[in-house]
Amino acid sequence: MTAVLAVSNLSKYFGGITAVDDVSFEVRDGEILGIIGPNGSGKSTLFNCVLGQLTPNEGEVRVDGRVTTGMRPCDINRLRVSRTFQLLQVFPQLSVRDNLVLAGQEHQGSMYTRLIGRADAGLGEAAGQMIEFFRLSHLADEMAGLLSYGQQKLLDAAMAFMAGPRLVLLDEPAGGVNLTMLGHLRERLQAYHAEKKATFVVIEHQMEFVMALCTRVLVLAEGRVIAEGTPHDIRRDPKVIEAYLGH
Amino acid sequence: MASFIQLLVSGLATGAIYALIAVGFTLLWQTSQTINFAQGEFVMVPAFFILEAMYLGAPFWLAILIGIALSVLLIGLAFKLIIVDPMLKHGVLPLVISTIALSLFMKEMVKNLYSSNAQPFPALAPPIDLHFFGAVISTQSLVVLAVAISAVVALHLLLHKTRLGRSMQATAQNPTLARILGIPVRRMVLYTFLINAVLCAIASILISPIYLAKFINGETLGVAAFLAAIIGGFNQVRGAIFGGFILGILDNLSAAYLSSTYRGAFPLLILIAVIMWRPQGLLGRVEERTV
Amino acid sequence: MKRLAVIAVAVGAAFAIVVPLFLKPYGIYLSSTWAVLTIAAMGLNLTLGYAGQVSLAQGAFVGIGAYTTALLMHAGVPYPIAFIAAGLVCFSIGWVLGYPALRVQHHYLAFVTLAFTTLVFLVLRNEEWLTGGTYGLSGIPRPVLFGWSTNGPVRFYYFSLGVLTVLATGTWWMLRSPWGRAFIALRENPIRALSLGLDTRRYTLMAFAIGSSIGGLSGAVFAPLVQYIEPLSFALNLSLNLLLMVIVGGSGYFFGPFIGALVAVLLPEWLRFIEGYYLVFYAVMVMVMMAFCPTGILGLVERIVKAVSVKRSPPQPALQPEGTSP
Amino acid sequence: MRRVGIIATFIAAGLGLASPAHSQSTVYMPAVLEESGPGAVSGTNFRDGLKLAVEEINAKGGILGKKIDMPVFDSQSEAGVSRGLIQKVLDNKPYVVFGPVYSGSVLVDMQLTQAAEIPEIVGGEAATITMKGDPYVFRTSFGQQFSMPKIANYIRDGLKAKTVALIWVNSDFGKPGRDNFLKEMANDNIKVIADISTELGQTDFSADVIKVKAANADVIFAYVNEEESARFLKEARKQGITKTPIVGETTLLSQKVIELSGGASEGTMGHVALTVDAPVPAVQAFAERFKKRFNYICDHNGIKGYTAVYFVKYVAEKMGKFDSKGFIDVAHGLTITPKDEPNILMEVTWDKNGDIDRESFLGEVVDGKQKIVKILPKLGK
Repeated sequence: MTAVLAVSNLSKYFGGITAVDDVSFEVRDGEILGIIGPNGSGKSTLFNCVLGQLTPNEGEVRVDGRVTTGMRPCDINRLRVSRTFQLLQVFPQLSVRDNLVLAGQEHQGSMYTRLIGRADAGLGEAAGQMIEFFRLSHLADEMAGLLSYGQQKLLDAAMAFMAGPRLVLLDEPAGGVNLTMLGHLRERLQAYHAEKKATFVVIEHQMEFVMALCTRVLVLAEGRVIAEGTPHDIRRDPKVIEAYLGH
Repeated sequence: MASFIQLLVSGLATGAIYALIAVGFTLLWQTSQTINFAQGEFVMVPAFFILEAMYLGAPFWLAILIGIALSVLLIGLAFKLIIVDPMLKHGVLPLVISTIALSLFMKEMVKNLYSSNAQPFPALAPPIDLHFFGAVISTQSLVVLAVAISAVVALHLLLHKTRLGRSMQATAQNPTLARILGIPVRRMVLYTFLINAVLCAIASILISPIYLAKFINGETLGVAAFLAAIIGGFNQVRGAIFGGFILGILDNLSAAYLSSTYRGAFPLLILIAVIMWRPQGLLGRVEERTV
Repeated sequence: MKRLAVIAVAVGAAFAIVVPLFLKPYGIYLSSTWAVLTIAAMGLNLTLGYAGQVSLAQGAFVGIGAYTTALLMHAGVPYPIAFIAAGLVCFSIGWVLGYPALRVQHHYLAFVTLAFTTLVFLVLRNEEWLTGGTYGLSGIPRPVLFGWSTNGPVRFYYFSLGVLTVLATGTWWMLRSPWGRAFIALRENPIRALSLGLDTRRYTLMAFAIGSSIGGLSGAVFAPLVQYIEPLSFALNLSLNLLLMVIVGGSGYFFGPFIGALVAVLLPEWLRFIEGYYLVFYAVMVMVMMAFCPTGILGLVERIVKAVSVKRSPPQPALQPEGTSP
Repeated sequence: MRRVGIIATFIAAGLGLASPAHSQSTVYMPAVLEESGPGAVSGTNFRDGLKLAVEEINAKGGILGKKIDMPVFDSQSEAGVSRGLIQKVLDNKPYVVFGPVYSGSVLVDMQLTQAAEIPEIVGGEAATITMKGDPYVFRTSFGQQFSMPKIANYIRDGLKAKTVALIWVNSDFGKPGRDNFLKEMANDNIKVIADISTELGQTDFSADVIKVKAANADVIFAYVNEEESARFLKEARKQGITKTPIVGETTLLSQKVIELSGGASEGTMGHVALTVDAPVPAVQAFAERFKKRFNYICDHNGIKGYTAVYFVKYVAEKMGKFDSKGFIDVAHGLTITPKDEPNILMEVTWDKNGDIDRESFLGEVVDGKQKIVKILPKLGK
């Protein structure tokens, strides 16, 4: 069977700097792949190249065997591939519910049927369930901007799941989230993964989080893959330790 | 050929004025994101300060000093403290509206307090016409060119060669960092407003003998300043100067050789072209955007 | 909050309907002017307030709409068709003008549209064979709709009010549909919107095209209102005024333009008793307004209502620390 | 709720204004003029002319024992606004309406005053105004279809020119003038070898002067507003146009241009319909009064406004009552001589279209003063 996501020989330069250097990896159906690495090791750039926010200078990205390099983010998203961003990216002036509906609506019918169709594009229920699932019910009609950081992080993740994706790329979902919230988030992600058989790729610094969540880990340093394996092996891989401590 | 040179020369003289106005305009934008729709009126008004001073019996030189002082006070300090400061935190648009209202305010004030009629204005230099290569240029235009260029050069030196200037630039490029470096950001911003006021006053003194002093004059000048600033580069002093010259010359050439009814159109087309293909302006730096 | 809004709108609507009964022809003419400008500002509010695309071209579109209508009517085309044509012409031109917005934003976009406005003015003034140049176009008839003549101040006021109502309803429908959400997303965070499958390109162009076509339609009412059009009426000044209406009324609030237009039309009128200095006072009041309610009058109203309701009801859960969330 | 409150105040205010109380002891003769915007210069001149006349008349007890009530409304040089304001003043049943000066605005407002059967005394000079068969519109100066022939004759007979270079301002004042001028030139088969359009408020005339020079015509005809005239003349002299006669109509020879152009207007000549320098004692006395009252020298618009009021006064007194409909019957074909009404300043006749006929002048600027070289008789004679 083909990999859900296949990245081959991907490179991205900014002027002189090489942010991503000839990276190749595959993501198998249903796994949770963690990508770790010190700051500036090119993790986020890698995501941006995979999802079309940036166009790679070299290499190729395939989703279900279909080449997506050069496609616009919105078209890639329509292949049921969604993501979150490292920095918070919710829509503060929309209510929690609207944020979720928005996240799903573009997958309902065409632009014009949406214009004449129902206000919630028929997603009211799905949004409600998602709100339930992430336990945001009491905030459903608050402006997202009024939520606490951790709550917004939850919403951010929830939005990524709204369109029922089969591949989700999460960029530091745990970043800046306090411990209560962290456990909560991890447990929700696992629950979703179990329930929907979705495939995750997670960038994370918070080691505990990665080790607890991921089935396989990829280590990036200076834009290159320096190690790959189960959380268990990665932990005692000298290259990895060097990469972290060396900096 | 002679006529071509003539066009270039007059174009340069006009362009120098535009440059002066545009420079102040870009300064305000860089340090405080102020898009000043009253910039044209800022140039129109000082002439009337001076006329009033002379009317009250001050000699020309003194009147000029008074005019500059009043400009610094009113269209520099007062503008910054009363209009810009309360709005800064509210983003660009409300401030834009305020400056639009301000321009109406200034026009109407001048019209009501002084006169709706155009006023003659004493020249700095006796208008002697000098001939060369068949082209004529009056000493006035030369003075304009000289003063404008030296003012801009002085500003350039201030910004790049002095400590004060460098801290102003730092403020312009990254206020947060500047603050960390212990630069008194607010005062730096204030300085740019004062400098702008002085530049406007100078421009006013330079052009009024040729353009005459009239309450409505600011409208054309203001737009010209926008065009010059954008074409040259919104975030570069020398860009604005460059833009000013281009604009002045272009206006003359298009009026002479292309179409007089559409003379106003060509600078606009250039503007659009520049924005579409080189948004940072012909000499401008790229403003780095974060994804 | 919501109930209050509904009441306010209802009262406002009732007011708009009965107002001509108390006014002399001049007052009614002003009210019609208000309706026309509200339509135009409503279009701009869509482009600027919701989709966040700064445009200084709305006045130009009012002009294009007005000229299209006038020319077609002079050519003997029935008004309804001319009206629709005005909308379509502006829609397509607006669509094209949207392309720069895909490349540049904020003040750059503002200046592109500013340039466009001035170019339109030059064309209207210079192409005499078509637009009548500086002579303008006079003798534009008040339309007759299904045997009902809109001639006479009151009739025409109700006609423009009707157009306003229809267009407002349409706009409202669009804004409550997924499109409205998409426009706001566009304004707040295009990158994230893109990653959620929003075709930001398409929505940006749409925001421009629809906003412009609404501007054109207001022009289609403006022409028979004044019954004479000249290029100067559609120069940069109008665009700046419309921008002022949107911001003063409350950009991004559905009823912002209604209030903004009210201020822009009635305030100067109301100040005329000051004679010579009335525009000065007007300018000052606008500056004060911007300093004290930069989010516009409706923004202020909302703040006040919120403040009151918060005093009454206990603090929102959202404001509590997250730890306490179940 | 608050929103509605605001609306209420505004509407109320609008209402309050729609009906200013005017008593039995006054006659309501409002003016709608360009007090702000590009037309402000003409507008204010016209307004001050009106004011001076009204003050004089009211000081002497008004018209038929009634004081004149003449509020002035600012059209902001906008046709749409002026239409509204005309509507506003018509709501209060005026006897006559003064203004506006912008021809574009006049063309809109005429329709309303005609419908309301109220005479409108306008400052506009575009030929089209009196060609619409509107009996309620009256001019205060020559329409361009009368002034242009005069300038044309002068160019043909006085200057014996075969070719002319035309420079005009692309506004509702300059464009119709230019069109009429071209018509006349065609009739007299004089070639117009340069036809140069300039902008209102244009500051840099070097390109235009270069074109004029290149054309190298026998005569240069400049039809632009006062300060543009001054800028053009300065540039023209600078680029060495000294031999070719520069001809103008009214604006070019005005005192304002002479003052602004600082000597550059020396030697310019042309037709002057109304001028404070007319060799007529009454006119000069008026100019004195005007300067004393407003301390600036008024242009032809000032005279237009001033005489307009006395025109209305004369008609009213001739009828012995205030009757707007009756006004037009008396006024059409009416001739007023200084003997009948000294402050009409010069003998003047209104024809059936509301067009005006007066003596006018050929002038020339000699050592910084406008010198009248020839008096052109009324066309009627």
